[in-house]
Amino acid sequence: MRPSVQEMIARSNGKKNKKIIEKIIPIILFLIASVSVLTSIGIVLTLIVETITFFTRVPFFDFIFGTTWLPFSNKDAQFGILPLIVGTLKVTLIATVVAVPIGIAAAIYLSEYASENVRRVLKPILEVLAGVPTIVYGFFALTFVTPILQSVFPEIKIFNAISPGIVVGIMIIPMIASLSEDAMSAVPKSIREGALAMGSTKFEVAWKITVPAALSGIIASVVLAVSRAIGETMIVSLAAGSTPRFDGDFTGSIQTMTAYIVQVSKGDAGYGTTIYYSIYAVGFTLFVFTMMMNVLAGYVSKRFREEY
Amino acid sequence: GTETGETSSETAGDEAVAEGTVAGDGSSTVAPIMEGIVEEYAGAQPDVKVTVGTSGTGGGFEKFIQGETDFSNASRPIKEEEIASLQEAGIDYTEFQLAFDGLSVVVSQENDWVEDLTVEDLKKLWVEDGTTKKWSDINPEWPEEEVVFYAPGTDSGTYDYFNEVILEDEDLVSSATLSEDDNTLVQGIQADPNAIGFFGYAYYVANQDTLKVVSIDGVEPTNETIESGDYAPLSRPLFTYANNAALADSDAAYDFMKYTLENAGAMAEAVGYVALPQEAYDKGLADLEALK
Amino acid sequence: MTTIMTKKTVTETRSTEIAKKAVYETNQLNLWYGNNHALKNIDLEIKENEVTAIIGPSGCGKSTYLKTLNRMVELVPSVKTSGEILYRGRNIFDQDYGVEELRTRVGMVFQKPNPFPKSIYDNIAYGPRIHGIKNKKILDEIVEKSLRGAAIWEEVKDRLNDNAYSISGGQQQRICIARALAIEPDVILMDEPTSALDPISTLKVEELVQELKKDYSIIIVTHNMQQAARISDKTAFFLNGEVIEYDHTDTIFSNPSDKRTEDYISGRFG
Amino acid sequence: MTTIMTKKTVTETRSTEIAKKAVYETNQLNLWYGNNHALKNIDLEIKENEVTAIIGPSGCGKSTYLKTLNRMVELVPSVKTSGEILYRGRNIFDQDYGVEELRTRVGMVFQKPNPFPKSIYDNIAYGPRIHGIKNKKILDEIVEKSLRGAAIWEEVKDRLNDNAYSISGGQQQRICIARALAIEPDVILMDEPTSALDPISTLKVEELVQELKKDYSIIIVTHNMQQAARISDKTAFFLNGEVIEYDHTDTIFSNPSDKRTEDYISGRFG
Amino acid sequence: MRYIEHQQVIKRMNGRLLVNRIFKVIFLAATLLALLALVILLYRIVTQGAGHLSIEFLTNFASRFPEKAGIKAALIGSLWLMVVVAPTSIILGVGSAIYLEEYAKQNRITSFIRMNISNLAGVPSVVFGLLGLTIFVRAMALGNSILAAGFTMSLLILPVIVVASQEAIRSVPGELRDASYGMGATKWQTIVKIILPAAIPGILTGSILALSRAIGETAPLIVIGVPVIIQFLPAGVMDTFTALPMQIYDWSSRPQQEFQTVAAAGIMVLMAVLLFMNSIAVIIRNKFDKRY
Ligand SMILES: Nc1ncnc2c1ncn2[C@@H]1O[C@H](COP(=O)(O)OP(=O)(O)OP(=O)(O)O)[C@@H](O)[C@H]1O
Ligand SMILES: Nc1ncnc2c1ncn2[C@@H]1O[C@H](COP(=O)(O)OP(=O)(O)OP(=O)(O)O)[C@@H](O)[C@H]1O
Ligand SMILES: [Mg+2]
Ligand SMILES: [Mg+2]
Ligand SMILES: O=P([O-])([O-])[O-]
Repeated sequence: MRPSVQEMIARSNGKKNKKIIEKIIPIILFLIASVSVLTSIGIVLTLIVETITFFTRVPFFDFIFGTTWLPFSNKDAQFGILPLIVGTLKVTLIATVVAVPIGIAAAIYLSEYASENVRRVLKPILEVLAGVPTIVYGFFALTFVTPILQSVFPEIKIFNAISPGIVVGIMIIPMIASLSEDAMSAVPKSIREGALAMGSTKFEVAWKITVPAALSGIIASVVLAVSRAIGETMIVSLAAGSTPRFDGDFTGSIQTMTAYIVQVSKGDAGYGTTIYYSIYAVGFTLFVFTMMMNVLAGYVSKRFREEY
Repeated sequence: GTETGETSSETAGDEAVAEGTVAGDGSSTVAPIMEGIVEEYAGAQPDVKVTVGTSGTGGGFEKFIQGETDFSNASRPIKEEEIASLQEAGIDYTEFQLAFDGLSVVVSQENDWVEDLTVEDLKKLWVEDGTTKKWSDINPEWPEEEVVFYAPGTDSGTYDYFNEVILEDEDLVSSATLSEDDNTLVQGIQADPNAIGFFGYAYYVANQDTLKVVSIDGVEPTNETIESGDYAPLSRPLFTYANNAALADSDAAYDFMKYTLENAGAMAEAVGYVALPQEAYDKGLADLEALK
Repeated sequence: MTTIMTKKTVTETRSTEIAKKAVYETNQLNLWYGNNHALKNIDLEIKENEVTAIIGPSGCGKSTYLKTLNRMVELVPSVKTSGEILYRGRNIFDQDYGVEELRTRVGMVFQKPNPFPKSIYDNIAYGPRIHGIKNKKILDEIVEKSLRGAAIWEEVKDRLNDNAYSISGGQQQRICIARALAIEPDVILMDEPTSALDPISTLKVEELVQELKKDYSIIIVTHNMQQAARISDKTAFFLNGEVIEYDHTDTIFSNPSDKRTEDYISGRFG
Repeated sequence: MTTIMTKKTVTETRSTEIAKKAVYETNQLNLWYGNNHALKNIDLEIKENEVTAIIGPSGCGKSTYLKTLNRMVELVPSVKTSGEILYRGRNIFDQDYGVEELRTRVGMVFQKPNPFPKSIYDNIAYGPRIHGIKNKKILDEIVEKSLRGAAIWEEVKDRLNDNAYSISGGQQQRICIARALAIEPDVILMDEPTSALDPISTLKVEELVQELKKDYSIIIVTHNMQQAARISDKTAFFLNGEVIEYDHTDTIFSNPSDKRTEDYISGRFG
Repeated sequence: MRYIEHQQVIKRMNGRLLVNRIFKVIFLAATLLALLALVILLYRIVTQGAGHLSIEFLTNFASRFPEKAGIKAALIGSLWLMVVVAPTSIILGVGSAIYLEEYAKQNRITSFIRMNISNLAGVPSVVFGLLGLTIFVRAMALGNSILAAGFTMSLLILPVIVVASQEAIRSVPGELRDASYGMGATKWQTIVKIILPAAIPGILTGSILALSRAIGETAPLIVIGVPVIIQFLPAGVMDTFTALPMQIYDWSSRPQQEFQTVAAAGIMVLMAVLLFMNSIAVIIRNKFDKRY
């Protein structure tokens, strides 16, 4: 007869390494979890160190208030970032105008009107849109959307803010739709039923009950999507052109912060030149912009969370 | 792209010499030639791994100075500062000429007024002077439309060259779309009758169906006019600069460079540049031989 | 198991009741959730200005029946029905009977208080507003009247702009009742309205129901037999989707005619 | 509300029981979830090879006490305890008492069947394996023995490689009992093990418990008084975190000494 | 006194129902519009690229001749990239998730890490490129190697994997955990033997979706300086390489119109790879959905 299980257990538990593993594993996992913190620190340090070098060459105020971005000039290079910010905002504005109504409308349809089956099919398909690589969108903007726009509005140039704006908008629709739908689905069914039982139409329920109740989530989704639009790179690099301009024209070539970084990276970012450091200063500005949007999104969804 | 670019691989290739890696970077103007050579060379010497970046002439030299590359392509001669840096880094190098490039000034085919511009016209158009340029400023008969400018990235060799001979170190008009991406330029100019731009001759050749080339002081860029020097001042030689130590130490680097010089002329023609006279390649091969 | 049911109408004996009109007449109602036959041949007549209680063990179909009366049950996609429910003489399953219209006539109060995540005022004004009443003064009047009607005016009159979720569960439930009153319905359906409440709030709601029956017909589902006995005029006992017995509440509780009713009421199962 | 409790030990009257040793002695145990004082001055002595039932209304601390016996309660971060629990004479709160060791000696069965999403075989072999038993033959033996011990061997012996979720809830619960048996524990703690089961499965588990007490000491939490009466030797009645009464089950159910016990048992509250 | 006129209500009802119907159509149209965009995009790319798709396209290296241009180096390069990214990002991501879900105490450091991860998810990819360029390419001197690009991409998708894994771990029922602890299992045994196996479908699904993001990202590769003129396959993670999106970007920015077709064909290959990965994710999700 074999020894009892408890005896066997006692024998094998005599070995000590179980205890050591239990002590070491949390430390290892903590170190692994710290990688994300290191990454953030790495990003911030990388950007800050090179940006500081940049500011030893270009005065800080010239950078943030300058309205001319002319980095490649031989005689009189100018690094006023406002034109790049304006370019970024143009694309973001158009993307927002395209994506917010469509995204929210789709979210309302999915959460309020569509049957469970329809939603289960449509939502993942919509999310495929979010998984399409941006290079593909860029190619699409340049070779399809722009020519169509030009055939309708001849004054639109081959590089412009509108076409990439629209396509960036298409790209962020799923983000708004999906996150807003989540927020709206989180509104308890019982509240919806309460409204329906009073004789509300579905639209009244959606518009007067669900949307207001989910507003913080919807706004947060929009803010996150806008943040994505600000940081979007390939679509604008391919289709928006590379002319930093401080004006309100959407039909001609512009340049965004991201596209500038790509432009310099593709070309001659002679290590140690002011131009080289300028991409970090621009990157840092971009980082600050998107970080502000992310913090804002977090704040909105916390601060304005509806209780129910 | 023309079909004539299939070069022979008689010489260097047959011996199946080397294995190893060869790294180059630099001018995107030279890139089409290099791309062709690398492609053919890979057929001849599959064990040699050649990578060629396209960081632009200046960017290429930067890496060359850091010792990161074995050769560096350039669409202008090396600058004094770059020579100094190389000396400081203890890097000996040799300059090889690869081909001629005609810098082509092009407009859209929808542009039915410009045929010819003088060097002065070009300067007037391209220099930043605070005004908004209209076609009618050059010739009152031309439309009173704003000129739309396209130019290669300002830090490219192509730009440097244009800068030197046309702008004479004045600033390029600030409304220009600058792009390292040649397709950006081609597409932009194609689509807009008021556009004007310049870039390497090869890119014009590749897109001659959709673009219209402007003659300069009455001379249109062609193989003949470029080689003969009649297309002035907008034609220039293209170079590659090789690290002497790399050529001496690495069979692969030596073999690749030899192959390059043997095939550069044919490849240049194939991709739309103009070959140098054969003597120039022979001289290069002799210089190379001496370094072995 | 096929019991042929004869139409359950309470034998009217007391003279005062003979005059009362029926608000709902349910004839041979059957309802399926997919294949689950949840209501079987229901026949019930519900009189106006009475409190009708529906009792029965869990899963017997009480909520389902209640939700059929205002067609809320149709929100479940798999639902199929047969038979008819006449509301004020008209079949609510008629093609051209608008559910929205039906539901403005028939208010509903749910098991768990479900105020809208809005201010107390906006909760009450919601119904009138969707029916097109915009005048602020009239709305104010309606809000006050409804809150008074739900016996909660005194408690909330100073905090009408507070979020409805900032008050206690019992208060929330009365807000929901007030919300239903605001559109001046004809019938009020209540599905275990006190099951989520503490005893004191329960008492308040029970009193309120007694009060409301002057003006409204009330149908209330409850799992609490004492409650049914306390507040209702008639009681229907459901079991396995069938109506086992339907009679005056006194009769049901003192002298049930079906053995199963008796067993249930005396706590022998459920 | 501070009732000073005197240690609850059952007055041993029957001669057979005097020999039985205590497995657990709980002395002045207090437990807090944050500020919620969930167990108050508990004193209990639990004897070996007996079934001890713990009854009481919801929230009285039954589960908490049970989970304290194998220190599972410490998985809730806010928990603080005072007092001592001697298991086989040694205080389980001692610094150097390893929880893993304790839990190896004390098996636990939960309210909802919670087999691992693995094969039936792997479920049973889990315990032996984590404690270092790798020999396939020995594992096979343990699996068979445990399944037989849990009276489910015949039902599953041909499907040992099926996922444990492919069998019925009642079978799953017995798999969980078998899983606990596999490490041959000394004590088995059961927290309402039949509350999620149908009557027939419940019966099987109850029979099993009766069977198991030959070899194990069993402490079972139940909300079902009939069950406590049917299967336990001793019963402890908890109320508001206190032990109100602890005695032989017969005594508790026939002749409780505390009014509150009587009220609870006769269904007057809870 | 009645405030609500029933007749009035009935009269208004038709209008309200009409509004409801109109908006339903609008909302549906918006949803379909978004889907239509996807359909057009795919249709457009397929019609453009299908003609160029062939076995040779998959087995040829890039070429200066559009008709010979193939995607071999980029396809294999992308796979190599995954060889680095998949283990790196999954180990880091799942490890972080386990730490946060199972070990972390509710304190400042933990909430800082959480906040940090959600913020990292919002950092533009081009900024990750700058990080990779500075830290991996330059400071750690990894050059444009697969390793440098792989590390960069791993950090880029790390937040996605962490969040997906956290959710997967969180969705493992607490009862299983209790059961394991109740048997005397240690924490790590419980994690390895119970929690991870139960969470693996969710973790895999999230990881695959994250990896497909890494396969499609272009901007960080450009910033790092991944070359495209490459005629060989990498032999190890220290070799330089090119990747699908990089190659597509290069083709789409070439001046010759024919290369647009090649770019579209390249996109089809990229999309096929993504579709393949996504379907695996879906299969895993469906297969393991709701087992307890
Ligand atoms: N949405 C639904 N989908 C499918 N079946 C349902 C649904 N709602 C209820 N059922 C089924 O219909 C039957 C009756 O349910 P109903 O909710 O009407 O019971 P009830 O008497 O209200 O019970 P309780 O007292 O628990 O509220 C039950 O068998 C239930 O499972
Ligand atoms: N994880 C926890 N965190 C905080 N408080 C808890 C936790 N678990 C239980 N409690 C509280 O401790 C008290 C006792 O709970 P316990 O679960 O032990 O009761 P119980 O007698 O088992 O009840 P039931 O019959 O409902 O299972 C209750 O007040 C409960 O709210
Ligand atoms: Mg119900
Ligand atoms: Mg419990
Ligand atoms: O790439 P460049 O030849 O213009 O330097």
